[in-house]
Amino acid sequence: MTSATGIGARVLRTEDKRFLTGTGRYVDDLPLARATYAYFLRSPHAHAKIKSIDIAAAEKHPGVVNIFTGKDLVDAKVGGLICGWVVKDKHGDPHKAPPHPVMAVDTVRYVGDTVAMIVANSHDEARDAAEAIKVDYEVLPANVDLARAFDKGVPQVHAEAPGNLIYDWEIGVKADVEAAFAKAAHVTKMDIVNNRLIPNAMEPRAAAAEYDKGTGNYTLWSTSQNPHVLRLILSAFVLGIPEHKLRVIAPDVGGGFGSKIFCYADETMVCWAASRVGRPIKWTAERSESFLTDCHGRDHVTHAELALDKEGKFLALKVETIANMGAYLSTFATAVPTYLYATLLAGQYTTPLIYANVKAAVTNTAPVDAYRGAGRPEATFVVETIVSKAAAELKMDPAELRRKNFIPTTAFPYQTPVALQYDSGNYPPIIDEAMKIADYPGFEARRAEAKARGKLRGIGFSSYIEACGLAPSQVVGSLGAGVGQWESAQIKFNPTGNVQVMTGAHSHGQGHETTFAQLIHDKLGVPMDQIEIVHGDTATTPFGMGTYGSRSLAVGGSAIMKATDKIIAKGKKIAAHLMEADVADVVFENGTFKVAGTDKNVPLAQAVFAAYVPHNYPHAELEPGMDENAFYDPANFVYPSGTQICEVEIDPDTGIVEVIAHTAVDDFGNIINPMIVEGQVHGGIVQGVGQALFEGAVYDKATGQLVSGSFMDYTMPRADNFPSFKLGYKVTPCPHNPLGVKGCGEAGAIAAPAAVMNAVHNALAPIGVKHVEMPATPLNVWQSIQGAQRAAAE
Amino acid sequence: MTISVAMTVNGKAVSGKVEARTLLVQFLRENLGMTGTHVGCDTSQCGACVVHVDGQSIKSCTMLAVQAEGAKVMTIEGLAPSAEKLHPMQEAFRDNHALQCGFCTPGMVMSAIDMVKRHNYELDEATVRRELEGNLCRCTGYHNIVKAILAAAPAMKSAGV
Amino acid sequence: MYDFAYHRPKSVADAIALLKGKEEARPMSGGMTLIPTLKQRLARPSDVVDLGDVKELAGIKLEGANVVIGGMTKHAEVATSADVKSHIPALAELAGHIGDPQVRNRGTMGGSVANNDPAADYPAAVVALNATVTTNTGKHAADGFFKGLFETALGEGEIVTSISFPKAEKAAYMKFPNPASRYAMVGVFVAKTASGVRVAVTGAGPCVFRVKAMEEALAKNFSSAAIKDIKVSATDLNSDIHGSAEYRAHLVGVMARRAVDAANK
Amino acid sequence: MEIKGEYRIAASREKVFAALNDQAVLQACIPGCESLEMLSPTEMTAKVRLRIGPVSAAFSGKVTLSDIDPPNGYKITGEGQGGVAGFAKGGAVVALTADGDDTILKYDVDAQVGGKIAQVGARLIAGTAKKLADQFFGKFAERVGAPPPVAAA
Repeated sequence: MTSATGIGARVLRTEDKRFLTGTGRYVDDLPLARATYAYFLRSPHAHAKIKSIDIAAAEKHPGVVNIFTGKDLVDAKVGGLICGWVVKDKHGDPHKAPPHPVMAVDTVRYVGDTVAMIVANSHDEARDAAEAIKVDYEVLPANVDLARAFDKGVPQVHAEAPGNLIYDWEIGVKADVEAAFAKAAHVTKMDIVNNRLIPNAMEPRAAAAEYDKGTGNYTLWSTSQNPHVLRLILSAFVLGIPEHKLRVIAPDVGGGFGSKIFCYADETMVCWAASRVGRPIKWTAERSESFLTDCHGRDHVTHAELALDKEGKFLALKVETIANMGAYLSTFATAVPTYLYATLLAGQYTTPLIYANVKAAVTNTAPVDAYRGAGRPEATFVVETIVSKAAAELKMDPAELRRKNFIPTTAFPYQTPVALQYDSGNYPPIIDEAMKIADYPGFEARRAEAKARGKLRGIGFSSYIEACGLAPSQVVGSLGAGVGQWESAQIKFNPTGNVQVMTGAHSHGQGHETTFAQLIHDKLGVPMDQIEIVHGDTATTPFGMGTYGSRSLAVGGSAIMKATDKIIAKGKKIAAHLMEADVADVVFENGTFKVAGTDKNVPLAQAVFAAYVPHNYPHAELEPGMDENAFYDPANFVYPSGTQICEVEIDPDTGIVEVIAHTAVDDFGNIINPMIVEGQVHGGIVQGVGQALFEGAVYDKATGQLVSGSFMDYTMPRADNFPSFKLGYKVTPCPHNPLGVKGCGEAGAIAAPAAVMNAVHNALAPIGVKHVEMPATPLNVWQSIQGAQRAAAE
Repeated sequence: MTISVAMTVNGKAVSGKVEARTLLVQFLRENLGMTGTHVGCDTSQCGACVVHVDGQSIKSCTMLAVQAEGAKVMTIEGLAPSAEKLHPMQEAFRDNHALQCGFCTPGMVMSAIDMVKRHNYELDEATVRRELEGNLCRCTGYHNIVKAILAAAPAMKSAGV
Repeated sequence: MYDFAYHRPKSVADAIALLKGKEEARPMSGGMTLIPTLKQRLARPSDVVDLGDVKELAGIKLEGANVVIGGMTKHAEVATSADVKSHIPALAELAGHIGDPQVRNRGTMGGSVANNDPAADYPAAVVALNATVTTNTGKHAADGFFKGLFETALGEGEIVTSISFPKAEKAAYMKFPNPASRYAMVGVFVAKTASGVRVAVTGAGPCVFRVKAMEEALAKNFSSAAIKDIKVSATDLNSDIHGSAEYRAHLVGVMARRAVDAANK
Repeated sequence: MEIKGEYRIAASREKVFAALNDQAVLQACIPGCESLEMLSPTEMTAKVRLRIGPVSAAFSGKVTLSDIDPPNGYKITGEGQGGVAGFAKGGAVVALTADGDDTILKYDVDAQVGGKIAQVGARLIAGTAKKLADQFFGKFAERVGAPPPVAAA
């Protein structure tokens, strides 16, 4: 059904009105009577022994209600935070799993590690009291430099992880790859750093909790992307509160980008302390705290080599990566540089042999975990920069080299050498469209024109593939995931015909309240204003896995479709009874049950009414009510793909890189709401360009201090850093989910860094610059130019 | 030091007792329960807290409540002329999908309105982008925010706001 | 932030009286530096003396060949003032690029000049235009007013009441903003006034400084070609994650040439 | 970060070295020093109040003298806790060489900061450290030698 509000329509968002009128409700907005306020005292040192903590003076401060330290948790037998994905190393042994206490007991391991929780009548009083806590630290040398994390003599972060090694993991057969390299006509080699990023969702993380003494029930409000999973972790592993006694609510959440997937120390403490304090507790991170304690993203050091034959066909790819885990293993940290990274190294290409070795390191820095794209941007960056580098070395057109190696459209489903089976795709028309939109043929003229103005112009490609819609439980389970990866939906009609749809997915900007309503409207014919999408509350929604990995529509939307099928099936039986027809003859069209070839019909609302007021009802075969649940576990990941083309101009005098144009053509399968999809792509591109040109967490290598610890030094992309973007679509429906959809949330961020950096390298190649690391800041670019000039002079 | 403050917020006279250190944004959120104005950073850069004080956009996280004594303050809650009707800037943000998570949105809208007025309802893309220097958004990539503001400028002019 | 006693005097004299004898009392003009510092608890003033109601500090007026700008004049007012735009357009342009629109609506010239942040824009204009800083106790010539990192010639109980800028024959300011904070990483103000050619650099060092070699060259030939071979030493320049001292030294040359070109337009 | 500097002091090495070990001289020269108490000839506790622009922080900590090699030089190390502001520590290797009747004092400072000041004040750390080093040695040179310094590199 195509309507102004159905599948494929640019429906304006239902959720917008509350956000535009200041009536959205985020965690910090909650009015909780008699609330107390928490403040966390955090370690100023990257690595230190705690010799003592003296809270006596602080306890006497005005307004102080309670002060807790790590010792209180030990006494209360509170468990540590967990990493939920067991990665087996190349010998088949599970990764090293050092303990991750909720609050530090005897050692702090990064600047920001939680040392004490102060609960007071006001935020200021809590903060005042925190200053009176005396912690006697014995400062230890810190392990900060990732590239040297395994070196002899480097400080050890955890006794449980000798040599700072969490795992040494591999995929592919090294000997086969080496043999292919031995026969190669050309080998392209590359050393790159995938810079460390700080997510900086605009809403800082926050938590509030309340304990009901009468029932023993806890309520935790959290800025979570997945409230059910948070509840599961807190109940089963950390706090031991029975799952049914803990309600987790993630109300309006101001962006996540992965950083709000994980179970954090502070929200854990707020929940735990609620029963001890006996009053509600509120905590909201200051931005400075977010910088220190939100899980960071990326942070790889990689050596890669690509072997090609004399025609330019890829023979093999070999990748060695050191991945930073930070000081502790966060919730999904181990999976990111392995199963979400190395399995994507085939990209869009037929590379027959791939070997990847990943060593994960612990360092005295904030934990690192999934951040928009999680592993896939890192893989795409390796593949797409080495392909462009190979093209430059072989003096081939970068688009041509890509085309030559694309997986042929006829080869799907396509089994890659790194475990994944791509279900569908059609890459050549995508790159063609992107080149058309970007006016690739006109580029050399633009380059010449820029040169006349003293500017260096460059163009860069990035043809990405991603595996998302996380996804088949059997597969992820076999790879070590500690949870299933299905999604749930419940469709509950009310007697008056309006409908509430409960989803296990969580919306924190993605517009589920609109997109999901479009599905219901399209399939069941219910008017949009009669549909409410309910999410984010464990008490009102069925157990679900939440939103990350571009999974909400492909998995959560599919669960909703499955539930609508059940609604229709039940409705058909009711309608058949009402129409005195055979169920087999009843069809459902445009919201109405009909008997083919007659004018008999029963609108869905009438069937619903009959289900709740079952005076004339097939009681023998049907229960009353119209309320259906579905769980959907997909057969495979979904594989969106696309090509981005970035065009930059560099001012060689200052090193400033300006993005002149950025084109993205994507295949997201079927599109439900193009407006929302475009918004996702825009945001993703900016985060990707941000990684390439602006953003980078900088820790002082000697002290482990985060010197890019505020917006004064961590460059957030701003409006004037960008042109408007040019987008295009090609559609290859996903063959295995009912909507034919793929995922769109991460694509922009996955593809953009390579497109930008390839453009930067393309621009700088004529003046002899071989390599610029991300972020290509003015300083970085200028220094690279200086280096090239020095090299040329020698 | 406790001080009494009185000001007009969204056309209504309000007053309260605050500490000298209370920020305007705290007064709005905590004393008045107007939580539409957000706090997204502690270095006065993100712009989630932008409100209008005497017709000018300011960062309410970088102004003391006592400094707004006697001032006319306008927040996101006071923009829409009625429960049904939105301000043209709010409309334009919705029409152009210029918001996703909604957290930066109140400050973005307040800055945008001020920008349109200061430029006498005439803006081009480069100006809009430059004028958004004090507002960070992590979701939209700014693309649709710029579109929305460009669309709102003539709409505000014809609506006379 | 820590609590403090708040005062809002109506006159400079009252403000001075409130500040007097209190070592930890701070005057506040726009508060664009002070309030963020207080929020981080990096200062604990006993008293904050808000100059917001001191009417005598506000306003822009013409006095002969000079534009006189009151200490409490907001950046936005300087940027949009018809007088400033017609007499010293470069100063209006500079003011229009300080911070962001919201900061420009609160931040003041006097506050910025008194604070003397090494990356502030105004000090470059004050020095390059050879302005005079007037305080409640007297006048300061531009040279010698900015003494070092956050240091000025202002004594205790001395408040910037106005700054008098001579009209410039030619002037331009070129800023290379820090990519994150947008403070000047290097800002060069070039001016040709009745008192000669001056080149003042902010952001690059601990305090605004003049580049005499460029001034001499430009005095002979006011063109960017005249200074293309003049290099500024990296010694003593600032260095941080956004720019090494060498990079800043290089940018001084680039921004100076661009400023001269802009001034000649 | 590393900061180097050089002063010519119109005094003999012996006199300069003695001054470098003189509690009263150190207290007078350490910027913002409110108290300096000797625990031993090489260990002192110090209270320092630093005001850098809008920032004002009180540090308490210790000053240690090591690698003492009269009259050639020594290493002076200070570390202090500044409460919410964080902490700072720095060491200066001081080398004295005779040049006629004068002494050339060369210093090589290595400074580190942590906590809030490192997190939000990164752009000012190097400049501040340099300023403090210059203030200390400048004042020292002025106090110990008669004429003010002629060269500060």
